Amino acid sequence: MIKIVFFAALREQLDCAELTMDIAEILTVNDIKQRLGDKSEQWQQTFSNTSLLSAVNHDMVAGDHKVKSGDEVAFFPPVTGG
Amino acid sequence: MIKIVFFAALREQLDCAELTMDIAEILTVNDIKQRLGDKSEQWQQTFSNTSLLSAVNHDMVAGDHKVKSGDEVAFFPPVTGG
Amino acid sequence: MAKRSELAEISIQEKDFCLADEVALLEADNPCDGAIVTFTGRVRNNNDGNSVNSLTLEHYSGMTEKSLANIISQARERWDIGRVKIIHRIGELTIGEQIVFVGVTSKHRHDAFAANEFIMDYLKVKAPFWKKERITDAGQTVERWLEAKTTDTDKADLWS
Amino acid sequence: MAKRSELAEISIQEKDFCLADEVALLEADNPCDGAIVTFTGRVRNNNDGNSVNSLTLEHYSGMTEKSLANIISQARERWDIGRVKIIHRIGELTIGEQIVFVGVTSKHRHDAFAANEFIMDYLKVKAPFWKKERITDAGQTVERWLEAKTTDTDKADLWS
Repeated sequence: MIKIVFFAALREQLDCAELTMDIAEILTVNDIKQRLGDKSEQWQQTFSNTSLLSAVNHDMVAGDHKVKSGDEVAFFPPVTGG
Repeated sequence: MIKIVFFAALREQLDCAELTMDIAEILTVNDIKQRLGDKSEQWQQTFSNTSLLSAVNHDMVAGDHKVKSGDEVAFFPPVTGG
Repeated sequence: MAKRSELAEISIQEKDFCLADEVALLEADNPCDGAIVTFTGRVRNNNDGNSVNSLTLEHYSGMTEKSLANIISQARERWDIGRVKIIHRIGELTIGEQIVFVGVTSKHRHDAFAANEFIMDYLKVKAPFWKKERITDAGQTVERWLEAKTTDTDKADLWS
Repeated sequence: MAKRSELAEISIQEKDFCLADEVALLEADNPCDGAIVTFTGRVRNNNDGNSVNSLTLEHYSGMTEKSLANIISQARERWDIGRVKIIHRIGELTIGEQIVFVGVTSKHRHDAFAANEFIMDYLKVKAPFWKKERITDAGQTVERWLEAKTTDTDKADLWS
């Protein structure tokens, strides 16, 4: 099982801050995005946004990063702090 | 007449903070240096130091800058503020 | 170089900070670092021509601290710096309030300037903070998430 | 941009300054400048391996103010900056004491960083200040005029 968290505009669009996903095999971040997009038309559209960033266990990662059970995966828009 | 001022290590080497010089014609800063060097062996040596900086009326100038009566001329070592 | 363990280098907090106190901590018992550079960012009263009333800062707790610690490590690898402090506020902020503080000490002023700007440039594109502005647009008060600027990405890229 | 006339931009003084007060002045009634960068230089406890006890700062009154005003003008031509303050102390200073302060506000952080460093780099090679150090060398206390560093000239040249 992995924990998936969403932030900022993405969290509001999905109306979801956090969910869990059972994964039997090792998946990439892109695979997870795909699965999330399968949930609905709206999620599909939301995750087709190529500017979304991804982090695994608090490190920014690229789409081909491999995720294993127990990891925390995050998706969020480009950051705007400072 | 011009006023000539010296600062920092230069002032201490010359044991002089300020002097006046009568000038009939227009001289360059280098001409003035030359005249000052004529005062003594020690002044000669002091003004042969090529790292000395010059200012006329509070603006840093090069050796060919022309000085006229009423100007304030300054000589000093490279600055070390900040 | 000053002992680092004495200072918590990163603070994410709702409450305001006091510049003088932060500088005093950076300077205390630190007689070898002659240069200190600070950056303070505040909420501006306008953005893209719209009047800003206030903003809300959200962050990703845990990742924020990790990413800022990583940025500080990279700065230490590149420049000879002494102490570093990063404060970033979260929650509701109004016009003129302080958002972010970066302080860097060094023996050499250029290292303090460069490391400070590097930290800000990387913070802008790597640290997981998001701003939602409450703006007045054509007489209406609306909330909108700030769009990331490509100029920020470009600035960060200049360091690599 | 904030009105400039409200602030005396340059102060040459014997007395110490308070960073918090200076920053408060730079920020007061200045809601459009979101970025403020400060540089503070202090007397270090050593230089070229010699232990420094104190130093005396001499300057060329009149030329100092003119050269600093000129440096600020050049910074304003190059960058979009709001308020500027330069404070430079003169007279006797001991270890850890503040020597110089430069504060710059801007809408854009890069302009504030660049203008501040530019001002410091030019001040180092253009403003008529001279430091005489009282150092301990092989057990003896001696006074010596600080030598100018060629690295400072090189840094200033990088801007041109």
